[in-house]
Amino acid sequence: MKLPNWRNQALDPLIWLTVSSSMIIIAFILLPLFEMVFQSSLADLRETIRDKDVIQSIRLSIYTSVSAALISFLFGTPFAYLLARKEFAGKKFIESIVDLPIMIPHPVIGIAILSIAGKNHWLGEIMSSLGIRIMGSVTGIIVVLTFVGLPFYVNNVKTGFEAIPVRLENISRSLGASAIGTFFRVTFPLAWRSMVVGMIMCTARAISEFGAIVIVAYHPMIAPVMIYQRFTAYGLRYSQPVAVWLIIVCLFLFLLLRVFSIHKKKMT
Amino acid sequence: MKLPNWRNQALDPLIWLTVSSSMIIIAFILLPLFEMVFQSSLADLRETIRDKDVIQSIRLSIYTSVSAALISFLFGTPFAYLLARKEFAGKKFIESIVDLPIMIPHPVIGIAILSIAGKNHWLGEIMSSLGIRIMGSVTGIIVVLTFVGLPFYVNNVKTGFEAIPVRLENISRSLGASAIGTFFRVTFPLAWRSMVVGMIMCTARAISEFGAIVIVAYHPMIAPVMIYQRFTAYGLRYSQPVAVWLIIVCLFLFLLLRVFSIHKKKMT
Amino acid sequence: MIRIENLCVRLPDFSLHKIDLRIQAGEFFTLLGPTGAGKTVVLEAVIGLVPVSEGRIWINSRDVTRLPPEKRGIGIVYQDYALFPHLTVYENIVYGLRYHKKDGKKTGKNLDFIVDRFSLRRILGRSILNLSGGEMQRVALARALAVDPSVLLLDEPLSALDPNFREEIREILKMLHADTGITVLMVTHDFSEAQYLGQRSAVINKGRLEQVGTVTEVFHQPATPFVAKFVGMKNVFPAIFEGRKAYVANLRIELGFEESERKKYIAIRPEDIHIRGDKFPPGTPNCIEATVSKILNQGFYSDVIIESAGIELRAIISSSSLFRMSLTEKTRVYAAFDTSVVHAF
Amino acid sequence: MIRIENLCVRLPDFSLHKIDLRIQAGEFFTLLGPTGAGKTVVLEAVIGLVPVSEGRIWINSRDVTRLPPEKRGIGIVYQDYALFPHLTVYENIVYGLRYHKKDGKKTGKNLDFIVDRFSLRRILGRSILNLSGGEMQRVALARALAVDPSVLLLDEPLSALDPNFREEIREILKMLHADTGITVLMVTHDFSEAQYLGQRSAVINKGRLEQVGTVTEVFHQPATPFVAKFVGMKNVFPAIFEGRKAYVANLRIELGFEESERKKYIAIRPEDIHIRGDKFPPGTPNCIEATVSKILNQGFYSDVIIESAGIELRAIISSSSLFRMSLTEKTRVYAAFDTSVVHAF
Repeated sequence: MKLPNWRNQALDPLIWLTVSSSMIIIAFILLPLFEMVFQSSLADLRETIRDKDVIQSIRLSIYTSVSAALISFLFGTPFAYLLARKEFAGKKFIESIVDLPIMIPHPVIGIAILSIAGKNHWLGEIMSSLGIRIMGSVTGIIVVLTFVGLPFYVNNVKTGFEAIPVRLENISRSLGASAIGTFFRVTFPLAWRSMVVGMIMCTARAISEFGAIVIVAYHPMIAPVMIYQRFTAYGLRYSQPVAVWLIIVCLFLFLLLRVFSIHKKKMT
Repeated sequence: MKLPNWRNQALDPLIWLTVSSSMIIIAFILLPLFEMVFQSSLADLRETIRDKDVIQSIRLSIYTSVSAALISFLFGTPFAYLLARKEFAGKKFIESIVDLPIMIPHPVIGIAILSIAGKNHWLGEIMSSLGIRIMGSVTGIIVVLTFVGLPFYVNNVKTGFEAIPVRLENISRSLGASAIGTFFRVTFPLAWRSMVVGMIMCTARAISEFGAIVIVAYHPMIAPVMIYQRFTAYGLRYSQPVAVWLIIVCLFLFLLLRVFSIHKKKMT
Repeated sequence: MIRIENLCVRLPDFSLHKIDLRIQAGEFFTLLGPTGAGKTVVLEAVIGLVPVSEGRIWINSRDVTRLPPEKRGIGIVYQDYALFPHLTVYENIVYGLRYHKKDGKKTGKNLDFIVDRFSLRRILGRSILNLSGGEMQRVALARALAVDPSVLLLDEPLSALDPNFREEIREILKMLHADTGITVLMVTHDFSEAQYLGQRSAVINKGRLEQVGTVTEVFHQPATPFVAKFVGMKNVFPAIFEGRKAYVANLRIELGFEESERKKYIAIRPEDIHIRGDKFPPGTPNCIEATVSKILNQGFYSDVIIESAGIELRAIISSSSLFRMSLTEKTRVYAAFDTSVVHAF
Repeated sequence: MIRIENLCVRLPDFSLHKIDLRIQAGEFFTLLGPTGAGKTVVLEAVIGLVPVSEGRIWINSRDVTRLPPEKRGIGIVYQDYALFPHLTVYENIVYGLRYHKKDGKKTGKNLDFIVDRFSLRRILGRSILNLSGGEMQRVALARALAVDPSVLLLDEPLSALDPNFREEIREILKMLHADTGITVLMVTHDFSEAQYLGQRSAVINKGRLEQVGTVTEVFHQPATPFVAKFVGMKNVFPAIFEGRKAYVANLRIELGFEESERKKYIAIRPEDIHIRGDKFPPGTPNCIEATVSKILNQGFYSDVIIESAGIELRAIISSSSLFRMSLTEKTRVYAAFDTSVVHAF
């Protein structure tokens, strides 16, 4: 990190205040992560990744998170388009509702979802008659992860749609394309990057969820639950290697996100 | 919700697609929350709030979250100012680091923080010699909540600072104010709303954390841990009233946030 | 042909009131007005992008009021080009062709002609991100014309361009209209564009039409004080008419002929007011003695504001005359204007 | 007094090269240049907001090169007013007073005078959010002057204003300078502002000074082709000089007097080229036969581009003359310009 190009010597006291706070923050974020990674020996890491349970849990984490992202894509895209393009009464309220899942404590989310999944609720009854189980099932995990990940997708894609001038869509209509044709030939090609970014953010949020999942589905075990279980059962040292592997998956997502975000900025 | 003012009849198929997806999403978010709230009888709620343990846990949740917000304010403000005002090599990288805590699975955060808090680590040793304990302590909870909440504060305040024209600061300097004087007479009065919004967002994120806390400090019990404990020990019906009370606290924060965000927009 | 009949549009913060326009086939019609007057709303109503609350719109005798934009056969070119950034120049131009088949064949047979006409052949493969403003506007025009629209709408097509490109595109528009005879409705806030390009013109203000007529009529015989000011008649005064005279407060103005007493205003173009240091020959009509109250240097010419009998008149003189007469503020001068330049309305 | 000595500034994407300027005490100096020429960087170096890599800056014989902005005693007014949005008009104006005490007393004793001077008394208590552009710029001026700065820097103070307010603020600036005799350095891209306000002027382009001199010198005797074009001498040609003649390709131009053969260019203002349909009287110097190649209507006047012996000349004629001569493209015309209007450099 090169020091910023300070424009004036007279800023001295401010320099030290800002630079030292910045250093502290960066150390505060990086130090625990580095320590955790380096306290796990390579042998531990190798052994852990051969453990079928661990592989199984990481795979399940990825599968359920990506499913949540795909569901968000399917339902969230038209919703984001509506929010980006149309003005209507109550829009601010709707936008607030979308942000709700971000604000709700994670175990509360789990409990809320169980509240409609039980057999004493009409929705739970319908689902159980259809053979859909929420509690302790992969379906349940996906439902929870969609709940926590959806806002990230919708907000991001909404911004993406807003960045596309309506005039491009108008021109396309005037040239003979229908509303749907315009969406696929103009809007989608210009917005797909923001959709990818939204899906990555949704996946990343979903993969990091634990509090809601541990209520709805302790089993089948996703990676965060597995880490928690190892921690409570065997202690810190046995949970670290699993945590490191999960972090590697997350960092990969993070990298992907940066790549797509930067490309996106170049386009516009 | 009034239906949007559709400009053209020919949009019909798109209308139904977008409106129905939107309805599904809104129902998906609101239904579980409503159900949870309405399944708890008023008697349950009244009894729960008289329970000393519950009050104690909610109080601790608020205390630790607000502490995390205050710490973020202290260290995050100069950092955000640096990011908003100065260009330097590696800035993009630093900005990525700030976003890291958002992406890391919650139990992993807990494990990472414990990794440096143990006695086999120099930092842990220093802390223990100073009588600071992380594991199972209020201090530990605040550290974890600061870790997860800080990015929200920094990103929001950075945007706030960026929205203030540098020219205002230049003018202030030319009129005789020092760099620090300028900060307190121009920058701060124009940015304090974004700081308040940042602190509310930080508090909200912190109050919803569970996965990292349950690793670092099961006791003393914050509200999300209490909900989890009631759920595992007594089942859904006994955890619901606590969850409802916690949600009320969160909704209050959420409302506060909206009020300040809207005012902020009016100002600029 | 475009016919707009009693068009009313109500948007949350703006309304159009009973706009009525008939644009003949092959005409180059300009719709003039200041920013926020409603020009673009009229265009968007014609294209079909704003909800029409009353009135009807015909394109070539077809009522299109309820048709979606893609069925109207209208080409549109915006000020900011609005090219598709993800497509090449060629892909932009042929974008609409697939929707326009006649007798099973695409209408793209004139594509070659258009590409050459706008000198685009060399840049067909380029990304639109690296084009100059002039090139972008040429591509936008080519794209609109490739589908052979029945009418062409231009939304301030010259405003965003550098002066050099502005001349270029203005020439192209003029030539294009002369060659193809397409019906054009152009919206602009710049009267000189209308003078250069337009045949007939309408002036709109606050959502209402103020005047419709040939460009010359609008320029020389504005119908309202707003239009008078808009076309540069800086001197507009309420007046009382009496035979061949009009009174603006205490100032008596001689008219070329008897005006109806129902008229309410007079207007004079600033360039029609002549200023001299010495008296005009006896018998010169409308000769007044005045004091210079302000001189505003505008580069090649200066605005001179003179005051007489409590009335401020604005005249224009070239910077060299200004220098020769050594006019400054407070100088006493003589001003005169011919009876023929006084417009009563 | 402002002295800028060999100023070099290196920014990531722009550099200033050895800028050297002396602005006398009490002078109204204008720094002219197109967008991106480096005008604002010069100002920011004087205020102390960009790092100076070489050279020195003196304000009233004090070397301020290494002083922080707040120690320099410079007032600045920006194009976009840059008023503090959280303060009232009054609070904006008195913002700097607390830092300026002389003999234990605040320098605000001229505050009343300033408030009245800029007619701000009625709006002192208002929030700055509801002011018009002209009011905002008056407040910005009052704020800068309240602390009694030794010099006043103006960064395109008229650019963002509506034409009406522009005139108003221009008058205020002129009056202010006449009354207080403060040293002013104003940056602008509009030559007519320099003509109206400035005494001496410098022209900057791509981070280098092109010319320094009185406004009249810069206007009539530009030193480089860039300055010539910038001040409106649209006709600039490389020429070969031979005694009292200059050759631009095959065109022979007569000069008023013998020019040094080391000069390289001639330039003629478009308004100095006269155009007629019939021949000029015999003996008229620099009379050429030409063809009109383009006419550009600019409202009150038209640019006429004529071509003779492969050279394009640009002339300006009033729209009424254009009409009288019924000029169109391809018309054969006669053009002439006096020997005195040919500028050689």
